[in-house]
Amino acid sequence: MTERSSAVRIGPVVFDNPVFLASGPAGYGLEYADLIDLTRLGAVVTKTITLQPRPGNTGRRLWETRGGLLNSVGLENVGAEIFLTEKLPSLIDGDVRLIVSIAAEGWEEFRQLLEMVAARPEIEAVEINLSCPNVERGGMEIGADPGRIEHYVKHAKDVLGERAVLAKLTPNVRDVARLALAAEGAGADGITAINTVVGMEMDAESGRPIFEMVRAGLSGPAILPIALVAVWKISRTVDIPIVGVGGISSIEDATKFFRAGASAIQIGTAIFYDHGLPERIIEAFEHSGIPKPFEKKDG
Amino acid sequence: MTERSSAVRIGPVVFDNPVFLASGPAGYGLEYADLIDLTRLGAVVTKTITLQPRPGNTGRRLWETRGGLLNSVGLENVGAEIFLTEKLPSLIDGDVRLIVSIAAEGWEEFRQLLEMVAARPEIEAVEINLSCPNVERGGMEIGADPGRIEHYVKHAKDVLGERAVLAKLTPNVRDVARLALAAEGAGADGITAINTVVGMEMDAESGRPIFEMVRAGLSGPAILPIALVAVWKISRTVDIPIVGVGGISSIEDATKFFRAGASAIQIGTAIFYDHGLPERIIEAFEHSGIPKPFEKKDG
Amino acid sequence: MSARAKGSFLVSVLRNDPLTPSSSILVLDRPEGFPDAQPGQFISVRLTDTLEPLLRRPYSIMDLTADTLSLLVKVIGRGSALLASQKPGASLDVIGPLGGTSFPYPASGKVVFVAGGTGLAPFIFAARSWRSGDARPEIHLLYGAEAKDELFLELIAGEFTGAHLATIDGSEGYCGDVVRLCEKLLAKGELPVDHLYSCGPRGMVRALVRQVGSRFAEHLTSLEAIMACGVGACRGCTVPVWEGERMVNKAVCSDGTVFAANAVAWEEWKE
Amino acid sequence: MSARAKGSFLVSVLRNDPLTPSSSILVLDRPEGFPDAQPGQFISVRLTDTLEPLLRRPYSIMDLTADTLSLLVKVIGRGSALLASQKPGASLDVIGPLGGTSFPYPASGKVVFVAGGTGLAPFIFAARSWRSGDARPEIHLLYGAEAKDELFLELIAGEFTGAHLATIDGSEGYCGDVVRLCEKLLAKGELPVDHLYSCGPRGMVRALVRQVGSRFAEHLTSLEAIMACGVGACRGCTVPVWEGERMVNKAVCSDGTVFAANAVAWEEWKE
Ligand SMILES: Cc1cc2nc3c(=O)[nH]c(=O)nc-3n(C[C@H](O)[C@H](O)[C@H](O)COP(=O)(O)OP(=O)(O)OC[C@H]3O[C@@H](n4cnc5c(N)ncnc54)[C@H](O)[C@@H]3O)c2cc1C
Ligand SMILES: Cc1cc2nc3c(=O)[nH]c(=O)nc-3n(C[C@H](O)[C@H](O)[C@H](O)COP(=O)(O)OP(=O)(O)OC[C@H]3O[C@@H](n4cnc5c(N)ncnc54)[C@H](O)[C@@H]3O)c2cc1C
Ligand SMILES: Cc1cc2nc3c(=O)[nH]c(=O)nc-3n(C[C@H](O)[C@H](O)[C@H](O)COP(=O)(O)O)c2cc1C
Ligand SMILES: Cc1cc2nc3c(=O)[nH]c(=O)nc-3n(C[C@H](O)[C@H](O)[C@H](O)COP(=O)(O)O)c2cc1C
Ligand code: FES
Ligand code: FES
Repeated sequence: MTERSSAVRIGPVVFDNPVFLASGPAGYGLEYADLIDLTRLGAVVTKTITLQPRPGNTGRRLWETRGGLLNSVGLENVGAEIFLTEKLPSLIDGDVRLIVSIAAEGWEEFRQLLEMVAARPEIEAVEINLSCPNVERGGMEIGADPGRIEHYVKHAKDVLGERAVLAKLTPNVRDVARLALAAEGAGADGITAINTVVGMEMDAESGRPIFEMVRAGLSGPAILPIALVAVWKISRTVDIPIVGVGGISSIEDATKFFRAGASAIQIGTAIFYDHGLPERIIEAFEHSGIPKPFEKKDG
Repeated sequence: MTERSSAVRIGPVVFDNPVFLASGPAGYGLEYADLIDLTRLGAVVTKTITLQPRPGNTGRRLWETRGGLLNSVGLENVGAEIFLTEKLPSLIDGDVRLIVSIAAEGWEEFRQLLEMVAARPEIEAVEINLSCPNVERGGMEIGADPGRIEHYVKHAKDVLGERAVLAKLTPNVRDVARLALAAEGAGADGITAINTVVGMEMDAESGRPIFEMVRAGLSGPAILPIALVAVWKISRTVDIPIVGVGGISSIEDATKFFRAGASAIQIGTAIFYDHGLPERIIEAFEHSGIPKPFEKKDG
Repeated sequence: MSARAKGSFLVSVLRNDPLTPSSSILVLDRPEGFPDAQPGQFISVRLTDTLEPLLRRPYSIMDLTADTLSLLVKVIGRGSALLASQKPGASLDVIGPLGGTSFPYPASGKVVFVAGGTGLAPFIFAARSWRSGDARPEIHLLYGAEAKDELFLELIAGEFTGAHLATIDGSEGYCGDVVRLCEKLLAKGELPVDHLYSCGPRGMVRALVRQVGSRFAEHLTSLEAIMACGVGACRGCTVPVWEGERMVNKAVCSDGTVFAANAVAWEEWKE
Repeated sequence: MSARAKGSFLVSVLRNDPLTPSSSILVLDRPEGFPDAQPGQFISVRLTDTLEPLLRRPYSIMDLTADTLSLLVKVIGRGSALLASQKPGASLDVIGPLGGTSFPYPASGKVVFVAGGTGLAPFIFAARSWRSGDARPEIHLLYGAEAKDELFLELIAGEFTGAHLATIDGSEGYCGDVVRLCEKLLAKGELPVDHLYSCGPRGMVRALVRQVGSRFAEHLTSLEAIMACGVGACRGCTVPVWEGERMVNKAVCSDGTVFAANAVAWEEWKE
């Protein structure tokens, strides 16, 4: 494959363009197939898959805030087996470039999940979700610990060989760049930043938290400045490509992430109100080229 | 003084009502005297004072984001001496209830500043700003370290005796409740949460960061869910009163903070667009009482 | 009923007719290529490009003719207020038709509709589209609201075989809630009992299930939930539903909006 | 000029007169109790209660009569677009008059105004209010923009002793920038040299200081900066200014808007 001008390489894998759908909002991609030409995208990052199917959280799952969206979906997903047998083939047959997002509650589960993924050569890239704030276990307490990140990423690289491995990080820590460094050290091919920011909402009238688990994950335009500073800091700390995500709602927003040091971007919440955005960004970049980063070393 | 129904006690000090102006946006309060009846407020928290005058940061200092405001003022202030001789008397003479916000770059400076404050019996309450993200030193690296928080708070209580001491915390950490616990253990009379969230903006066109120091502090409606979860977590960890701050823009928003466990609130960014808000909230609560917290122990 | 292709459309507002002080009917120009739809399906409308509010808002299709697409809009917050203030000539960004299930034509030819508030919308659509077919079902509408001025009386005139109204304050029709009215009519034997279709506040539907559900051979209900994607992707609009012994989370937007009311795990559905 | 009491007002829009394709004059009903103001002072306008955009926007007072308060509004982004779209009858939440300094009546009775773009607004106010006094100063306006259709020609007619125009593209008046025009007129001895008052883009004012500043006995300039509070509290709108050897940060909103142009630390003022 010759690299096009807007192509982006993440480890061993080259994507035609640097505009991806973020994990979660677009499900397995297929649900949006009537509205988005998935084959035009650099990649679709799937909803995070776990070894077993997960029903997700009970109670209310969505709430709008000023400029943002709180969600408490809680990693509802069909589980690895159904994903691999039912969803994956349609995506691959439909010529959709995929990054499969995975997460696990513990080491043994992670190991098994990786084996299943590794057995499918058509999966060329994996994003390890080390950062979901909406689950009791397997989210933050792994993702906030550089030692465990290293452990998980190293094992993933060992098992997945020449597939690309991205580590998706949480912003809910003092220093996200330290986490990125741990992932890079363990052999990650790229860093995805950021997952949602921990927040909550109260129902003023009833006086109760909106969500059963109380806290939820904040996404959307409100968090853009938080995502941008994460990308900036990480890009000044590691040398592997960074995939920027958080609040991107316009071509201009996308540009900011490349300026801050991202090599690719993901769109999440914005597709809910503007599903045409990813394709518009791709066109804009095809036209004017991918925005150059601000001189990386002077930050 | 008999406590009114909407009065709130923080350590040794009783405020007539639980609605304060946050440190910073309203300066020394005096600048807003034509627009806000400062005597109606529970208290005005002053702009953070340092031992020496500080010129603040160079370059652009403000930038609007979706639902939020980034600032990089950098603790510009007139310094302790001018504050105590020029600002404090007019405030006290004008019957404004005050909480003096203080910060220091290091221990020696902190010690001296406290002595100066302690020498003024008319100062009844102090808020230690342990959390400004906009200064090179004296902000986050003290405020993110429970050990140093304990050290600073304990010393402040020792020197200030029966004055109220509040510790103002940063949300830019994994676990803000741990910081609150350290402050409580050291004798703090209350916790103020939160200061601004670290963020940044890029100028998409020029490709440069908007702010000279790159990162800046995010405030306003965008951060409300982040502030609310901080208050919730802290209120389930400590027993001292919590002063909630972050994005409050309506009576309903204020109510949410009391529901989440705050005993008082502060309004910052909202006064820029709605300086009448603090007085409206006070009136609403006088009318309907202070909103009760969600059953505190079940969180 | 299988889902049909959905699309993204810019539609023009043709008319905005006030119905009650807090609601109106928005008649939109049905755009080229907008697929046919079924009662219980909906569209999702973007209300502003200021991103305030951020999300689209779901609205039931109240009528769909060769030329028009109509919505019944009640103002309850900032998004609906924006929608209700659209003027003729304005253009709206909508996706639709959404919803993987809908109210089927009643097999027995007789059906009872129970509607609360704006839950009337899909039933107007059903009445109008089924009436234009060959067979004309016998439709008994039971329709309730708080008070008379919240009943969309203009809308129901002439559409149904029989219409029974209920208001909590007694200002029109039966004084009490629509579930009780249903019980009363059932007791008098005035309703057919094969198909019950309902749409309205959660409390109303739950009460229907408990109090009269067993009297009908079938009870289908169109549910509402806060939505983000509207297409089954985000898993934000789920409702717990029994599949035999197992409780599973179904997406209102794509597995619904129409569910077997008895299968909904009402006790587990907290919001 | 000392600051006068400021206040918070709801003002009605009386007229919105388009001036150029991207700008208009907003004539507001001067509310009861709105204090008198001076050229260089401004008001700060809340544009929406959706909080998008969040902050008020500062606008120079372009005219203040017993009954009206006028603004010159150029659309450059979402806030100004909202303001420029206000219709007669609309009501705006403003605070003002703001600004601790203003352009004083020229001691010598003669003054040169150099304006770029909407920087014209305070000079319209100055010309109109000084003209209504007893003494009538001799005012020479030098006024520049990119092109003819960005010059607010209607506004300047008859207000000044002499008006000299400059456009970058040469479509009206002198072809080039207004600073060069000023140099030329000075060289020909056609301008009085005691007071230079300027208002416009930062680059224009800085070039004035460098290229012609020394020719005038005094150069005062009204500055702009992004603002939040507008009252000197938040320290967001500062500009570095020399006080003797010391550089201090002054707030444009309360220490200005009018500063001695030579005292501004132009090299240090990055934005
Ligand atoms: C399938 C479906 C069909 C509907 N059909 C109609 C109809 O025909 N006529 C009609 O008037 N209304 C209908 N609604 C309800 C309508 O979508 C809500 O009234 C509207 O979204 C409220 O938006 P708001 O901004 O005015 O309220 P807000 O101020 O945002 O919130 C008020 C309440 O509205 C609800 N709400 C908010 N956001 C959403 C969302 N994204 N999706 C769903 N509910 C939300 C919440 O319960 C919230 O507490 C339907 C809803 C669904 C799910
Ligand atoms: C003292 C003063 C007097 C002014 N007088 C006039 C006038 O008479 N007529 C006129 O047309 N314009 C005037 N302006 C400029 C006017 O305030 C800006 O054009 C307006 O704020 C832009 O808002 P926006 O939302 O359209 O732009 P945005 O889309 O928000 O931003 C575009 C640019 O506008 C500037 N800007 C944004 N927010 C602010 C803010 N809060 N304060 C200041 N600048 C900001 C920034 O440079 C930004 O890059 C004045 C500004 C100041 C400070
Ligand atoms: C409804 C929803 C579900 C999400 N699910 C996942 C998920 O399964 N795995 C994951 O890594 N991130 C998930 N995210 C986070 C997004 O991938 C993204 O990191 C975050 O929303 C910030 O980007 P945005 O502001 O563009 O949405 C989810 C976000 C939303 C809003
Ligand atoms: C312009 C500005 C200046 C601020 N200065 C200070 C300060 O000096 N000391 C401090 O403790 N917090 C400062 N803050 C933070 C506020 O007190 C408050 O914690 C934060 O803005 C969140 O509240 P809000 O969203 O209501 O503004 C400042 C905030 C702003 C916007
Ligand atoms: S709204 Fe996204 S799954 Fe229903
Ligand atoms: S805008 Fe706040 S000090 Fe000038």
